[in-house]
Amino acid sequence: MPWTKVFLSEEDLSQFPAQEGLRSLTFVQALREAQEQLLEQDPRVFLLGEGVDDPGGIFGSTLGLAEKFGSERVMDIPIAENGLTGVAVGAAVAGLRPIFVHMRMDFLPMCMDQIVNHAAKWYYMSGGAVPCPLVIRSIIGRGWGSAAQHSQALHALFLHIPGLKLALPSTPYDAKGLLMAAVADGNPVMFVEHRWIYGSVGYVPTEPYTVPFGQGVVRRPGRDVTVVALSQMVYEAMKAARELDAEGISVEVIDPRTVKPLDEDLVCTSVKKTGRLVIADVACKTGGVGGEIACRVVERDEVLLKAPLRRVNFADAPTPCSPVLEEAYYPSSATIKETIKELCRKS
Amino acid sequence: MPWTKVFLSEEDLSQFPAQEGLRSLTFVQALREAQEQLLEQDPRVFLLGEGVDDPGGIFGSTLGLAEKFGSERVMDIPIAENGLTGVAVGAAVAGLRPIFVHMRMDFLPMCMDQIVNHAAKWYYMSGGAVPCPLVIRSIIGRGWGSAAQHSQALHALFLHIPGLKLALPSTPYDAKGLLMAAVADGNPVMFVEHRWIYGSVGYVPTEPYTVPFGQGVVRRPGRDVTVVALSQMVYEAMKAARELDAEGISVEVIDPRTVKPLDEDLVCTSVKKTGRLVIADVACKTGGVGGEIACRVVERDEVLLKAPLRRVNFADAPTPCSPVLEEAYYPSSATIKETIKELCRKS
Amino acid sequence: MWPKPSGSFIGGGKIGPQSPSGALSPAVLKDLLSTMVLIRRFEEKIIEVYGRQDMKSPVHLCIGEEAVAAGVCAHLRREDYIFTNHRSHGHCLAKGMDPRFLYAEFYGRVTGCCRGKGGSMHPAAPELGILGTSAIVGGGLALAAGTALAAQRQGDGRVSVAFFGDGGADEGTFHEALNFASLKKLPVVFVCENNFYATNSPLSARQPHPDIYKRGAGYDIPALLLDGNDAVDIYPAAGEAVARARRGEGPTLLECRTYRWKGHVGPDCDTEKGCRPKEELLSWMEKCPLELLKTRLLQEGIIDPAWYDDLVRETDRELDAALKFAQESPFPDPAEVTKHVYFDQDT
Amino acid sequence: MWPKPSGSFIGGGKIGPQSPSGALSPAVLKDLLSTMVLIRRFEEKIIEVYGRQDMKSPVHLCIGEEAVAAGVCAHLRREDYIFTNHRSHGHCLAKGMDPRFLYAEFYGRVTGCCRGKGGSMHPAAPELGILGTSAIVGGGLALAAGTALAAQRQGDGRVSVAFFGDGGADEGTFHEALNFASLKKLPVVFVCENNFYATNSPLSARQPHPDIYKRGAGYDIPALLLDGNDAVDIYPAAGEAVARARRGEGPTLLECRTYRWKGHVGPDCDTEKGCRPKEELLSWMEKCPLELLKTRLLQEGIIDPAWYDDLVRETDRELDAALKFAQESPFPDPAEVTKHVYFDQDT
Ligand SMILES: Cc1ncc(C[n+]2csc(CCOP(=O)(O)OP(=O)(O)O)c2C)c(N)n1
Ligand SMILES: Cc1ncc(C[n+]2csc(CCOP(=O)(O)OP(=O)(O)O)c2C)c(N)n1
Ligand SMILES: [Mg+2]
Ligand SMILES: [Mg+2]
Repeated sequence: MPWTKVFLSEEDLSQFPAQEGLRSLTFVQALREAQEQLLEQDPRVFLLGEGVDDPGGIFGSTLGLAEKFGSERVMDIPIAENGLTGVAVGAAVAGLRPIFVHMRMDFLPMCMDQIVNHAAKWYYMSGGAVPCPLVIRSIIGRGWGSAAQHSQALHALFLHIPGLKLALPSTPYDAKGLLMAAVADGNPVMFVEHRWIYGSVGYVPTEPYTVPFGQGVVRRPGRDVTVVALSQMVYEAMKAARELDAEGISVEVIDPRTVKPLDEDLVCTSVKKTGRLVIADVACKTGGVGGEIACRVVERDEVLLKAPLRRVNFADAPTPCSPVLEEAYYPSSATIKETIKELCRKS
Repeated sequence: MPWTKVFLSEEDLSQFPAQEGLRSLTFVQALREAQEQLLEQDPRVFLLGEGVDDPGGIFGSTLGLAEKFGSERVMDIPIAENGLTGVAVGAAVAGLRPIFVHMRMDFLPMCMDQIVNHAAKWYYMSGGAVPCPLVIRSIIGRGWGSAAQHSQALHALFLHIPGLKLALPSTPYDAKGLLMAAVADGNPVMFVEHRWIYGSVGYVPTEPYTVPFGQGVVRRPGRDVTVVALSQMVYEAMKAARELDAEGISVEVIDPRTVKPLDEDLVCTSVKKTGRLVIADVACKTGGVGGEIACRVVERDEVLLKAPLRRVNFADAPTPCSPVLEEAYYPSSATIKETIKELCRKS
Repeated sequence: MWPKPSGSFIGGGKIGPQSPSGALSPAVLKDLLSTMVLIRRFEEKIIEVYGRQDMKSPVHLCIGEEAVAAGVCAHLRREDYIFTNHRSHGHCLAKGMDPRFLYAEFYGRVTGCCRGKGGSMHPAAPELGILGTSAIVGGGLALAAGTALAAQRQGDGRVSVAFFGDGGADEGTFHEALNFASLKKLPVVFVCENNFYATNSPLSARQPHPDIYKRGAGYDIPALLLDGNDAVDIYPAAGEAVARARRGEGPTLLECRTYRWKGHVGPDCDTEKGCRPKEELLSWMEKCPLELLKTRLLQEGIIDPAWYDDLVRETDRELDAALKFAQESPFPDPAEVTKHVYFDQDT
Repeated sequence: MWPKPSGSFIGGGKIGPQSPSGALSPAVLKDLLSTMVLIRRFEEKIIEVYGRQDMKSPVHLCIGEEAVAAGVCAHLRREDYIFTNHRSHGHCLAKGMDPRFLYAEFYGRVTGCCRGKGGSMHPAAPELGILGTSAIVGGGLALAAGTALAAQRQGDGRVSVAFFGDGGADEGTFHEALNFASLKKLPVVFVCENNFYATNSPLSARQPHPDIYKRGAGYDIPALLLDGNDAVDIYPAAGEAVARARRGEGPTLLECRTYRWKGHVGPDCDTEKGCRPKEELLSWMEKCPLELLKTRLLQEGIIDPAWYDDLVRETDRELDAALKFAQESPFPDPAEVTKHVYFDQDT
């Protein structure tokens, strides 16, 4: 299936046997198209966020939408994250379908109150009377020396809050399909996008479609090691896997696509086969989502792990500015590769 | 050592061979004494929080302190959690030692910005030039039908943020010693207290003392199962262990006391001995601190777990109000007991 | 404390002069009195039963403040939105909620307005525009701006009302919600019930002056200072505020000065506990909102004592039946604890 | 857009009338000009080198806004506190920071003021009262209230200044910080640099009117509207505000209307990108703060062209040396990436 394939480069894509009527888009184009179609097909949908209408168009993901749908449905807002999230929650419980866009996930701590204490609990507190269909897009991945307050990935915080769903698309296909699914879902959904893969290419159907939450994908089958990779780490894992093939190590790369709900069976089935698990996330290690994924594996009655667990993450530190320190801070395909080789040496 | 002993009841305490000069206090009295001595010995220390000076005295933990030290050093504040946390951060970086008191941890999402983006990162962003010695006390544990917005335990959120330390005392001795250590530590410390054990009793030295962060305690030695229990769960685990003794199951109860830093070796040494691990936390399961503790065990090169992991937590749902639903929501010693027996049957 | 609240009419903007009491029709005046009696008796019955300890929900009583809810909600249509707060009873009853579903909710029964999940702090009745309730201080202001935005978009002419306390005005969301509402000229009325305390914290410990309405000017929002104990002062002002909103002229801020007779939470009086000066309470009890209106209507010959006695008798009969309904209603199935965490299209 | 900013003198409270420009001593006027030239040239040199892509820190240039930093900081003592924001260069230089340590920081060198960890958005110089910098919009207001609280407690006579933008005034922390500062009469000056944009979002899309200073009245805080391009308008007003603070008379709010010449971030102009109308920029460039002051001093015979040329030459020499120092400084050891996460007593 071309939909589930990860393309590491343009050539990569061109080498793929082109099929009839298959169109390729970048990740950011797919996001933009999803929102355009959502705005077209459902009058309840609207976008709000700081700069959604500006010339940059949130790294291109909302480009031209304000011109096409007007400033009411693509609404620039005051820099008041908590209050405006409250506004979005209010609009959602009143029947609209807001998509709140944050240029950086670092700004979500500003609105934790409305996300954690309101959006997440609204349906439950009301005894199932009033759902809160709110989608919150937030973008992760540093620019140049963005440093500690402009480069955080905080999705683990939301994993812990009952009532929230959590999606981290890695391919253009999933970017569009998961975003359309998020808006259709009817629950508050945290939708986390990594800037560094905005330019990645892949096949994206022209018509609207959804990708179901809770269904992961085997991006690459393998025998020796399972790498559960999230978001941009899927690409790093694929690179590592490709290189390790040459060295005779067969790596299975799994992309859960949504962490909540999590496709537990897919992960466990793979680990049962390989006996080795590496979890590669785009955030700090301690207290991250890797812990939950690991638990789902070791909670199985059957012992699946035959080797120690490994997690590939950012350093457990705030993000530094200096390029030298950034280099040391972020993991890459090389990190994953080394981790896998070390594991295989061990057992 | 009487200091490390957990007393399940007054009788329990009286049965303990009284030693010279050993004084017993309740958990809440120990907290109050710690703050009183901190205020006495260090002019930089001050308390701030909604109602710190009111007749209830934050469930008794600040009772009389405003009268004794005045409203400047025991300061009631506007209901503006984020702003006032910013004020506390500002005061801390200017050399004061604020202790911010929240009657409920549910209000911390209001000030995540100042905790996550400011306090936690300040020392790092400034390249080690300016530390932020801020202690944030927050209280967990429901009252009567407190429901979704007044009964959350959110410590897992802070575990994921580099720069923050995290303490969850279970005994009066640790309540005083860890709080004094937190203020002396010089870093932002999240100090989480469970209301239900405010009345628990234990030996507490009269003079000031500190309990080192990162040193857990074996509350009860055992051979068959390791239960890592946090905060109020320590008491439930001790009850369960006591009962299981009769049934011939020997349970080791470990209280990490601080989750960050975590006494990884203590946990791993115990699991190496028992081969079975149950993690009992006072919060929801998914994305909770149990995941991190589990990872530290399965990341060891040596395979320690001989049975599936088990986590004992709240239901993965917001807190309900109805007593019937609360009953179903919260785990108890019975839950731990059942979990342990099920584990032992398995392997 | 500051000088006693005056009904004097100073605003941050223009708004038609307040009608003299005579201008209110007998029908309106009787309705106001009926609503206030309903609220008063509803809560007095809670006080009667609360000692039995089987109404396991914290109750925040509004006795002494009934005029605000009555005077404001009298102008609202069934489909208009209101957001109340932790002190919710009066607003819900004034908006037309059936006492049975409130009592049942407080008793944690499945027949309650939230199936027992929410309790007294989170009532919901979507069919009456009560889409749910936040007990987070200041939480409702932004939500009301959000429903107002939805109404503006949908052109359905609905008005939104946010009831909040002087404590709510401490929060940053006050600023963010008022700024946004004024910016977009949203059909919302912000009703501040200034009872001079947040729990036991006096307004003078939280704000530099008592004139919350003066904040309106900073947002170009017409603001009024009203005697919160005098329904005849509130009714016409609220009428004009609601009318402005419906005419699309934007938000209004109403500061209603009033006083709570009972403790912050629970059925008892708190002056014994030293929370507030007894004289202060007594002076406010002298201007009881019910007595004020009742006496006026008697004097003006609009009602006679018999009419009032009948009203109370009828109200009591209804409320006793409602209590009985609640007490005899079944509890939810414990399995419901994990129900309604996520909205499900298919159910 | 709104009418062009006027220097007119309308306040929310009393404050001594503004001195006429003549009242400023030649020495003061020359110092102001020198500071502004330093800031201008400091940033123009960044523009020169930025294209080489080796200064890997986002830079927010304040060219066109130099008068505010110069006029305010001229009144501050070395030990007084300032909190700047993401647009930090001018404030830091005006407070006396050594350009070497700023440039080195922007280049990510270990000789930088934050050892390369902070970059351009988080400068720190504790010895100058710059305890660190938050780039979270509105973050600094509460922090400044906090250092002011510390100063008030310690009676050290220090004044705190918070520089923030019109975007900062959108945030709830603006409300929370001003309310608390007024409540406690804290020695703090809130300086709003209203440049009519937050990134590319015009003030008119975020606030109902342009008069941010009018918000002061709601807090009983004297507030002034100033011509942010005219150092002679700012200097005396800032002097009085700082003096009020030092006299213990509480906070002042200064709204300084000015305009940024470059794009929100980076060295380029953004009018081509359609972010702002070109004419708007040009009209503001006509009232260049440097030209304004320079011409005045030349006309008044306080300086002659030679003096100015010397000033620029001297400034350039210093800055070129500083750039060289930075470019030749070593990068931090990669191992420092995990250093300074936690403050350690013992080191
Ligand atoms: C964000 C937040 N902080 C603190 C609380 C605890 N709390 C509940 S009610 C209350 C007082 C609210 O006072 P006010 O807004 O004046 O309403 P009142 O109780 O006087 O009617 C407080 C502090 C809360 N619910 N939410
Ligand atoms: C809480 C938060 N939201 C959004 C941002 C992204 N951001 C950085 S600067 C900025 C604009 C700030 O505008 P203003 O306060 O007017 O300062 P100016 O850039 O105009 O000097 C924004 C939105 C941020 N840093 N913090
Ligand atoms: Mg109040
Ligand atoms: Mg600006």
